[in-house]
Amino acid sequence: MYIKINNNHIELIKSANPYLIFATIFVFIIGLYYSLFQSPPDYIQGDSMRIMYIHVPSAWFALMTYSILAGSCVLWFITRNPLFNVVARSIAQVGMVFTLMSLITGSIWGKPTWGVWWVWDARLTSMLILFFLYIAYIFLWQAISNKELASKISAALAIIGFINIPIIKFSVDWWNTLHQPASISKLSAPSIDESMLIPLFIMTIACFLFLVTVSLIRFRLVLIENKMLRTSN
Amino acid sequence: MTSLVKSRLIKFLLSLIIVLIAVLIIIFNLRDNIIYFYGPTELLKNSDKQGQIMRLGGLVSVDSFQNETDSIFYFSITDGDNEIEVKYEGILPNLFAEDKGVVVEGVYMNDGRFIANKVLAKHDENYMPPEVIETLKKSGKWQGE
Amino acid sequence: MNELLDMGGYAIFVWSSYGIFFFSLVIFFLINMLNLRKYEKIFNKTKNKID
Amino acid sequence: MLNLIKRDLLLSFYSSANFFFTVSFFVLILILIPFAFGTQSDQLTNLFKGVVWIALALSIIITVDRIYNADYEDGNLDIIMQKNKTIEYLVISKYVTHWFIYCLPLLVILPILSFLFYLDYLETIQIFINLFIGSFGMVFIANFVSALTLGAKRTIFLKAIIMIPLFVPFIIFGSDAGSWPILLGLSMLSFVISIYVTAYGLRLYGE
Repeated sequence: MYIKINNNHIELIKSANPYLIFATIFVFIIGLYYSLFQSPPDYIQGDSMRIMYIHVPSAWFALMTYSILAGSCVLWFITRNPLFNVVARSIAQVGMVFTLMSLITGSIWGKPTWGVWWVWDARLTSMLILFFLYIAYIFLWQAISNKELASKISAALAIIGFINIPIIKFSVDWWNTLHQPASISKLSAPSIDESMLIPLFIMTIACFLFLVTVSLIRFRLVLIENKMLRTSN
Repeated sequence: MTSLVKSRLIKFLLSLIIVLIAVLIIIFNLRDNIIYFYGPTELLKNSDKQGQIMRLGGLVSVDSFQNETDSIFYFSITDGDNEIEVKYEGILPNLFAEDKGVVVEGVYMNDGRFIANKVLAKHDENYMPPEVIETLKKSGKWQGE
Repeated sequence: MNELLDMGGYAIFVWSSYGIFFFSLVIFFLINMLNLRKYEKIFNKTKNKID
Repeated sequence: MLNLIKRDLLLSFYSSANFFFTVSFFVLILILIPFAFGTQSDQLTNLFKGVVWIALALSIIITVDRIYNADYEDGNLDIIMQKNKTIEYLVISKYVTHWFIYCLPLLVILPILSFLFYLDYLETIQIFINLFIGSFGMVFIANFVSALTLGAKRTIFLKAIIMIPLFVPFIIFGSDAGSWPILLGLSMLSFVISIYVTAYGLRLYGE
């Protein structure tokens, strides 16, 4: 299946943009209402667990975005369809922002809960490395002046960096870490009460909408960038 | 053409074998460098760890917490099977409580006690509002720690 | 209302993390939106010249 | 392959300033430890075991520019690649020469340094074995990063930021005395990844 992006697609994305922005803001406001007003405090952590509602979605989407990034790089190498390269390049920076946000909110949560801002356990360290991988992917592309070459090479780097994703995911199960294991997993019932699951769920949808909105904006940006590079050559 | 395919196949198989051997070596030799803390049972098993700086983690055992003064505390850390006594001087984090997770950093002394210079509260993966805990406890369904 | 702002004693942590989170998201969104506008303008200009 | 190794070794002996620069860089990092942390012997011994890995990582990072860049810029890389149909041989010979020129001197000088930091014989041998095995893995990583970033600007920052995350497992396991099997496994893994990626990068730039 060879998908080619034409002007109709771009027009569609363009026309969807305001709705997506509106939807993102709307869901974020509902999520904020639920997470700050509606949800009860935790029985041990008190109100500081409200940070979880933004920390967990950003960590999820940091991992998910990198998986999509590496996956589309692999698909690009297999199918040679330039669409996958554009997808990878438009999604990378959103993932970097989510990674940074999960690191920052996590460390703000860590101070009242653990008593320290940062510990060098396996989960936190591997997440920091993920942030470096995003930076390496973005800067490597910018640093190589031949852009076709730059895309291929940064894609190769992104695929190598995928080793880190299972390490992040399973670090809390494989090794003793200070970071708690996942509260929500497929195999067992979530260990979060329903009244706290709802705001988390809404915030996750809001973050997903943000990811889609900004990725589509960047998608258009990358396409124009590509066209300008082609005409300048 | 066939020779090219053949050489590629050989290369691929060779690298697959190397990767497999490497992964096996790593898995069988993985030591505790990445482990952030030891449990009491692991520490008691390895007496060569005595006199070293390390981290110990587990639950604060029930009715073991004593404070000598405002800043010197005694408690023991358990993993259900074994206990290690801990002495700590300093400020405890807010979430420190009996029957809750904790990680302490300090020296494992030769007499089997642990002198901590840092206490970190470890949170578990449960998030519950206080009312739910009350009702769960009343109905006897609460099986936390 | 005061109870809400106080957040059970965790006010600094909760509000600062939410503040940083939304501030960065909005800034990131605006940077990309403005960049897109700029690029579209430049692109249209060059296209008109070619035409 | 042997010809290539011979050529690279000869070239590096003609410009031996590079080689002394790396060794002195390595030594200087380690000699700075007592100034920064005081001269207690126990502490120095402990610090040495960890900092020696940081010194090795940094010394390899500063040599990355010298693996393929000179050949790429004067066009020799194209000629070598046309002569050798299998790029893998070229890559392996580069591994060998890079290790010989930049890692072997560091390993030779290591026992002398370790006595300055009050390590006993057993500890010195353990560190030597760890560094010996780990340095191969680091050289493999450095080679593929060098091949990928041949055409990049602002290179040292970029190379450092790509290489440091990849060096992290070596540094974590390297400072532990008995962990040479893990380092061997890591080196083997990085060999397989590196040989494919280096060949890929060279093919891209060679076209």
